[in-house]
Amino acid sequence: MAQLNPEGTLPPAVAIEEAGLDRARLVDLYRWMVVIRRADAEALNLQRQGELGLWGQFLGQEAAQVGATLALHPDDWIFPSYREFGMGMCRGIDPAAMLYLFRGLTHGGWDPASHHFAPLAIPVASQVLHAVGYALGCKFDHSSQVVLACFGDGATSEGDWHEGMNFAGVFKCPVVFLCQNNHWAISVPLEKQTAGRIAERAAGYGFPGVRIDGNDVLTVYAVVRAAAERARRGDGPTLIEAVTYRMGAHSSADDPTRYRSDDQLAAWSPRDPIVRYEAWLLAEGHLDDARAGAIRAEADAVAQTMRTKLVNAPVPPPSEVLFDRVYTSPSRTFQAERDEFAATLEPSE
Amino acid sequence: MAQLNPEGTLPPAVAIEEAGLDRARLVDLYRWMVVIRRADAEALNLQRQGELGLWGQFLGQEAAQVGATLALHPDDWIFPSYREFGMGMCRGIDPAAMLYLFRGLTHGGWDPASHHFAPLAIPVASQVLHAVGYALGCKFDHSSQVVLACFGDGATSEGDWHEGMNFAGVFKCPVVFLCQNNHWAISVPLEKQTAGRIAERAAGYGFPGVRIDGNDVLTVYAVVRAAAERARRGDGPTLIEAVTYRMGAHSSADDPTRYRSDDQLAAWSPRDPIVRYEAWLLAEGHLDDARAGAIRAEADAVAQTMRTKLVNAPVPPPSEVLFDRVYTSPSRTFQAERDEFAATLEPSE
Amino acid sequence: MSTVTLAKALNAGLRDALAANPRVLLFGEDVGRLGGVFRVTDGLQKEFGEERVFDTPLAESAIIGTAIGLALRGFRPVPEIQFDGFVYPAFNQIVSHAAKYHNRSGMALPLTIRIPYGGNIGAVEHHSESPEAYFTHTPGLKVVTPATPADAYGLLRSAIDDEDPVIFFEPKARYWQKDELELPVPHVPIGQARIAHEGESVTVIAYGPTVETALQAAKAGEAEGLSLEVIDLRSLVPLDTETLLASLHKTHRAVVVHEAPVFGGFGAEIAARLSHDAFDFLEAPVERVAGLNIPYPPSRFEKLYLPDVDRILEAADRVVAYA
Amino acid sequence: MSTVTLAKALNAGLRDALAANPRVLLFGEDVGRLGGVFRVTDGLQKEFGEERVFDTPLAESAIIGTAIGLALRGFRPVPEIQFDGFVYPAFNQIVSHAAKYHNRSGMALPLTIRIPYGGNIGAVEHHSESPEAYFTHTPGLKVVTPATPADAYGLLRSAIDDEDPVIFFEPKARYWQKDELELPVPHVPIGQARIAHEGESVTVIAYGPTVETALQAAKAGEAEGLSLEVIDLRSLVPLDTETLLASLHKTHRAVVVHEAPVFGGFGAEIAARLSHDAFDFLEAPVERVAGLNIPYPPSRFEKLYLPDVDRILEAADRVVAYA
Ligand SMILES: Cc1ncc(C[n+]2csc(CCOP(=O)(O)OP(=O)(O)O)c2C)c(N)n1
Ligand SMILES: Cc1ncc(C[n+]2csc(CCOP(=O)(O)OP(=O)(O)O)c2C)c(N)n1
Ligand SMILES: [Mg+2]
Ligand SMILES: [Mg+2]
Repeated sequence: MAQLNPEGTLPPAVAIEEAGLDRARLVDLYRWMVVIRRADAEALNLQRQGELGLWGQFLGQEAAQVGATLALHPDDWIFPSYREFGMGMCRGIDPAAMLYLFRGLTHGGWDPASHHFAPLAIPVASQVLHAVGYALGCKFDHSSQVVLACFGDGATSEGDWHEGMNFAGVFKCPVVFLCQNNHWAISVPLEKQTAGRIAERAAGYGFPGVRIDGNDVLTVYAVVRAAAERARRGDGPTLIEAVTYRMGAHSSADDPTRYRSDDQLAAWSPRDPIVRYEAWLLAEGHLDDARAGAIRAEADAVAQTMRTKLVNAPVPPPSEVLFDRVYTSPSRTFQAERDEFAATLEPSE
Repeated sequence: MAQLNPEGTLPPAVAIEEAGLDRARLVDLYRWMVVIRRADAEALNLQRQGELGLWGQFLGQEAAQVGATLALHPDDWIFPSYREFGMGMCRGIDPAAMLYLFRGLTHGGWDPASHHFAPLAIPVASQVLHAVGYALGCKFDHSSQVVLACFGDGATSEGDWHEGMNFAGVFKCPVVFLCQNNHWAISVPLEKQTAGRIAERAAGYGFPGVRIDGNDVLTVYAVVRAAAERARRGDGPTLIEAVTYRMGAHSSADDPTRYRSDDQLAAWSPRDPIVRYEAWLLAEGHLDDARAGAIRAEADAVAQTMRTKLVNAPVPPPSEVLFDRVYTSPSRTFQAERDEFAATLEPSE
Repeated sequence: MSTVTLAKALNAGLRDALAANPRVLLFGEDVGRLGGVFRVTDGLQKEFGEERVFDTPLAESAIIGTAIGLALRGFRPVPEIQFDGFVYPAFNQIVSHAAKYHNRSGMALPLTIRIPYGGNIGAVEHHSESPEAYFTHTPGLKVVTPATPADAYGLLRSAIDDEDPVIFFEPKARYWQKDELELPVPHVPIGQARIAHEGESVTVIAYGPTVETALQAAKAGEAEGLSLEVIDLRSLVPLDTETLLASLHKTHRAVVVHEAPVFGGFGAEIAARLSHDAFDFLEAPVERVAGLNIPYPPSRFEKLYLPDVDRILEAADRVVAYA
Repeated sequence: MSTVTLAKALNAGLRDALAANPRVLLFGEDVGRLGGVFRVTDGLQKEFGEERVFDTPLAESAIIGTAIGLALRGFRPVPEIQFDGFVYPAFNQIVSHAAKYHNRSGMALPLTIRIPYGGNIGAVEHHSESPEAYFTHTPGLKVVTPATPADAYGLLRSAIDDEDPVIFFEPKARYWQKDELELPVPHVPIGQARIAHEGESVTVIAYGPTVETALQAAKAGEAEGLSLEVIDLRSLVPLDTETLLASLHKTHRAVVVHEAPVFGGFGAEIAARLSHDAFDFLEAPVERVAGLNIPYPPSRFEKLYLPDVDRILEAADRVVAYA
């Protein structure tokens, strides 16, 4: 990572070389960015049409999410915040099933163990500790798996974030900390979140920190891969601050016009991760218009399938949803309460 | 603080010059160290004799406590942990009254507002946030008061510590963070507490951090004073890591022979803050044997007065202790509960 | 007289408190520029400036911990916790310090912690919790919750004026509920329950969001010839046992309603207390209508979890029919 | 058969659990080299190595949060919280995650959180708390507490074997209480109360540290011709209501005893439940003998705060005399 230039990017040739990227992989990075952006847009539509209770766009953060996920081995674990929908898709999770949560059908939606992708974590920064604990377990198991812990810039203010960083340093856990610094925590801008620099905090925990251009998918890929390999070698954690920008609202419940200017948004537009990367791929001849068109069509299809599945999603039986995943080994008393509840539903269930 | 040599000390001449110390003040630093060490020893005896339920020695940390306290203005606030008994003495709090807490007579023992000295805080690191909040209040009031936040090395692992550092940075609070890094958190040595260096963490919060010899009272005095003046000027917080050593047990309930070697203790003995400073004062002619003897006699007298007052301390009326400081404006219901309780005591109270 | 929502009444209460006392401070996540995710603090930063109403970094323990420090400095902080489910990171500061600081130090700790709480808003996990029982069991705190715009204003002013730490739970599902109201509302003391609807047969005890549900049940009950007396607690600590017992002397039957899980909920204290104090004149066991003993469910199922008119009426029927 | 203290029984339980399953891990502040501030983990690091029994940095939220991660990885973590009053920084991880992770993910979360709790040890502030009601009100957790060396061993083994998160409260004032015992103790299931002393007139319900106090009261009562049946709950969640009701069918009178403040304490749930379920055969109001509604007092005054034999007997007398 020594080759990072002051803007936090790697020259593409270096990134490709360091990360051993071939053309198929280069196109894959592009493909996933296009697909998840399309799904994101569709989810926002679904929310506006009343099919979802809430939606949290990740528009503008596709490079960070795709680059980081593809840089890992498939059995490395990811502990996401609530915004890593795109990462979940890259992990092969059915996007409709992921949306069930935002439709109010479930708190989960997939089996974390099959996808090595933990449940979305809503209490900010709380997942960092789970990631560190899981990574410590990988170490105890002498496993080659590593863990990616995801969080935003706002999360770095929480006590749990700090405690997780410190534990990871002390126990030299195989974990990569990925901060998607999108400059906002709802309405609070980065400069009111901290007077320091996020990446620089790593030194205080005894491991390296690096600030990178989070809108440059090649850099994200190469740097996360290097950090993951470092962790895999037993050399401990790395903190990566991927600088990006939240191009949308915090969530569908938010109104950013109350707190941010169009200017800032406009300033970030030219740094759109897909536009930038597409231009480069085309220029380098890794992509042509036909392939790009096919990818867009694929993205449309994915979005369409997601929509259809979502709007037709059956409502699971209430007793199951409410009672069947509270305890792994429920007591007699609890079962009795379940039965009592089920009895009150009899006609409808 | 640029003149700190690699061991974290200031040449005495520089310290004296920078801090504007005159001879009276130089002797005062010595006097307080002798007095609080003597009181500490007496408290340990009192504990062993069953007069206190618990005692937490601060043997070896006198330079940090005296140097820091005397460097402040008397109306600057100090937010101590449970180990800053010596600081409380320097603030003129009756040491016997402070011991009432360890005798089980009270949770407090003094009026924090008259001494600008907050109650001892037992939940580790929790007081850091109170200090930051108080400092923010000083800033809002355009006051010239600043705040000293005290904590140990172990405390730096807690979430509250981090949140306090970050708030202080963001709001540029007039606060000085003083870590007495005594190398131990009960049985856990520093290297198991963090893989980083405490002072280096300050950078990540946007303010300076400095690691100093916490057993050199002149350095502590000069550096805390400089940091306090910086805060007073409106330039924000400073983190000072005063490197020292816990020469005693964690508390009277602890048995350090289970986890630490005599060697380490022996290695620290020559760095005793009082012995070092006394030698220098004598050599420089700031102190002579007569004055030193008088100071020791004064310390004995203080300890004796403390003992006498403590062992004769009256037990305050239970209803008062239990009920009269729960609510500032108690409800009827609460008063009724108090009266009911008092009635059950009638014969004894 | 004008029509005011509960949210607007809170906003007015905050504005008037800020205007009345220069030591009152509002802060928390997104309360400044944005005006709060529910707009309860809308316009207040503009009006009172960034030193009176301000955004903090994202850290609940620090929000409460620094509020304690500010209170010691003589301010009257009114920190906001953005949602019920996010108060837990601040639990240590509330339980070990806010509740005990006066006890330990003798210093007053005027502090009002605002927490929007409760379900029924179709939200994702952690946004529909009713954590009041954690705080009512913590001596040193006062705990209040309004059910109407008038009480929202009045209780909030009383809380901010109080010299002790007050947990102020706002029933977020009722933020948009309206009332004809003249502001400022006269004094609403802490510790006094309100008879929200007079009745003869059963005392229904509710607070916060369930008061409206209980009133709907009372209305529905009237049609069936069932006369419910609805008591709005307003204050959980201190608890106005007198008003409850006076009502029970008349009805001899009680139903307690809240959203939190029934097991160990605040209803347990009320039921235990009434069963004890009214042992001689209770004609049926005290019934509790509350959340199920499970984590708050996904929103499509929340109606099945929460107390509703039917469950209240069924419980009322049970206590009336009891023999 | 040998004489074993409660602390020693816990130590044996941990040792046998570590030996029985290589996935069991012990960690927390000072549990390794030192063997815990109460020596409950004494010798275990030496025996099982630093990867099975280890010291952590000083951070309770991280202790529980990383335990959750380890449990997801297939370990069976047994983290220790050093004292009752220091569990609060971990409250968010326990309430928002340990209690809900299975619900959200379908993954099992075997996790035993050991917490020495309660007063009567002459300690300074924050070292004598009884926070059980905060956890019993949190669906998704199981909550147990032993009162004897045999149960200390047996319940601990059951907790560690359980697939769900269990809060394991250890009555620290009873650590040095002894019993004649053969280890290992056979299976003690979670969810089953124990009749600690049979009696006829009043059912005294206790758990953890107050069981011994209740037994002393029963003994003292015998001298006065008062026959107390003492029930040791052992498990607060799930609660063994059957055993309680069976006893009430015999005695018709109940007294609940615990150290936590009475207001909103776990006794409220028991009293509410029994007053409801036993409405027809209760002959006196259920009495609660518990801590006062104040912060835990300075230690010289703790005896006045805590339930004692006299207060239990007075309550028993009251319910017997009730007419
Ligand atoms: C503990 C906690 N406090 C508050 C919230 C409410 N909240 C949800 S997201 C958010 C901002 C998070 O900002 P950041 O960490 O930068 O992530 P981003 O949303 O930008 O991806 C807040 C305050 C929460 N979910 N959890
Ligand atoms: C939140 C919390 N957890 C645990 C404890 C128990 N405890 C008391 S002191 C201590 C070690 C503190 O070490 P450090 O911060 O280095 O301060 P020192 O005792 O060395 O002065 C521990 C673990 C506590 N008081 N508070
Ligand atoms: Mg952000
Ligand atoms: Mg230390």
